Amino acid sequence: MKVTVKYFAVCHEMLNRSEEEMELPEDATVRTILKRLEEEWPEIAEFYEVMQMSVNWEYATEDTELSEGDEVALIPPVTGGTDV
Amino acid sequence: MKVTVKYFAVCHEMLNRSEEEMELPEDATVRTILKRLEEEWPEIAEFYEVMQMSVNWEYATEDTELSEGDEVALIPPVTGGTDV
Amino acid sequence: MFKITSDVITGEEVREAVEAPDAGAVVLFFGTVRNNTDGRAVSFLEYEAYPPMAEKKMAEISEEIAKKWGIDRVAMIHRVGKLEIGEVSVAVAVASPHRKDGFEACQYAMNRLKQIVPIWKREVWADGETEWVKPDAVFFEELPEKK
Amino acid sequence: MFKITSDVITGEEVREAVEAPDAGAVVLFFGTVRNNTDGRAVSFLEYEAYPPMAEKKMAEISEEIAKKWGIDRVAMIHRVGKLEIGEVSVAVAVASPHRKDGFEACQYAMNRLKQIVPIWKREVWADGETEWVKPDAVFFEELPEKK
Repeated sequence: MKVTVKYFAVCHEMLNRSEEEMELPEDATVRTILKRLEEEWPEIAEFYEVMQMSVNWEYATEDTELSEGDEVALIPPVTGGTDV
Repeated sequence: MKVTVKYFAVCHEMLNRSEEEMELPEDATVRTILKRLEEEWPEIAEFYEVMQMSVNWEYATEDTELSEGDEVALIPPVTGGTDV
Repeated sequence: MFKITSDVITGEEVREAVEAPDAGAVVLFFGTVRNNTDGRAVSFLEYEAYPPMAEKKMAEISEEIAKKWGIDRVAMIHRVGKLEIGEVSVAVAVASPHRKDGFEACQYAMNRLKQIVPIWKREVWADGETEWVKPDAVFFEELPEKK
Repeated sequence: MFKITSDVITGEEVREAVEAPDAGAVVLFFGTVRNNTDGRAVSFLEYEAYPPMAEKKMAEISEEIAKKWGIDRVAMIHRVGKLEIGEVSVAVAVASPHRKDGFEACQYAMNRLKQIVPIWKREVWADGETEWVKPDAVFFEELPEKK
């Protein structure tokens, strides 16, 4: 199946792209995507613990199962746009 | 001595005037004004306990001494203009 | 800025009065005329103030806020005269480096405004009756008869 | 109204979105770009958002407020792109029958916005360096090298 993966802020910068399509096995979970990104870039794993993931605009876990056409995003720590 | 006395809101309505000049003895206090108003209108005394007085834009007591040219006001309970 | 006015309050004025490049949080409060009080339909309101004392007391509230929170960017404006439903009667703005202080200080300003700033409100009900609003319903239920 | 925008935020839009004849208290919060962060001079800021998810999360915060305070008049708008010092990055408006609830709900909205709404801020310092702002200074101190 195909899913869209989006990268924001520091993830966008680290990976040098803002989104991509990924072809995944039928039993894929969010973890499948994270593992694939680690192959390209091992150090990204350090950031997984402070990052959140979303599937179709809802926060998800590594175990969340994926379906054809899902929109997955890596969500670095958010700031809500203000520090006041 | 002469002082100006101002009446607001319900006091203005009760006394049917918004301000007046009063000629007072030299040892006059705020109480002197209150007593004089009672002569005109005895029932006003019931409201003294919920009303405040000011002298020259500062809250005062019945014992506050007055001087020539002072501006005295009877301040009914304030609402700050909002009840939300 | 501490002001009693008979002009329409837009909110821009208080906001601009507190803006500062080092104060990232701006909290504003607007009090508007409601269409009812305790369920009884209001037609319009009339506000009366003792302007010089009201502005002096607003400035004192600002000094209290400076002492409590170290915030010196506070503005208050209150309208007098006839106000229609939905119009703004009072606007308070506070700018601060941190929003928690700003929220606390703005709320404090409104609480104190209701306590010490000489402003009165007269409700004109939809049925044509009028009544001075009192903080405690026991008082001024009836006016004493004039002798 | 829950919106991510690249347009200038005036504040009128959120205020008008919450106005109602039975809600006499309107509390607004504006976050503006400060000229410094912890004393270091800021040149300008860049905000990035994940718009559909951000707007969905804003709507969820509004539902939380409806449950907690019974208030259903909440509006939030956040700007993205390049913002200069003093410009408004975020505006929140809450209208309620009573001001205490309004202050609490508006503060709650901002706290939750910072926790769950996917928006990121990049500071461009006066010396030309840039940095993604992090809620916890320990993380992202240095980016890992790309393989």
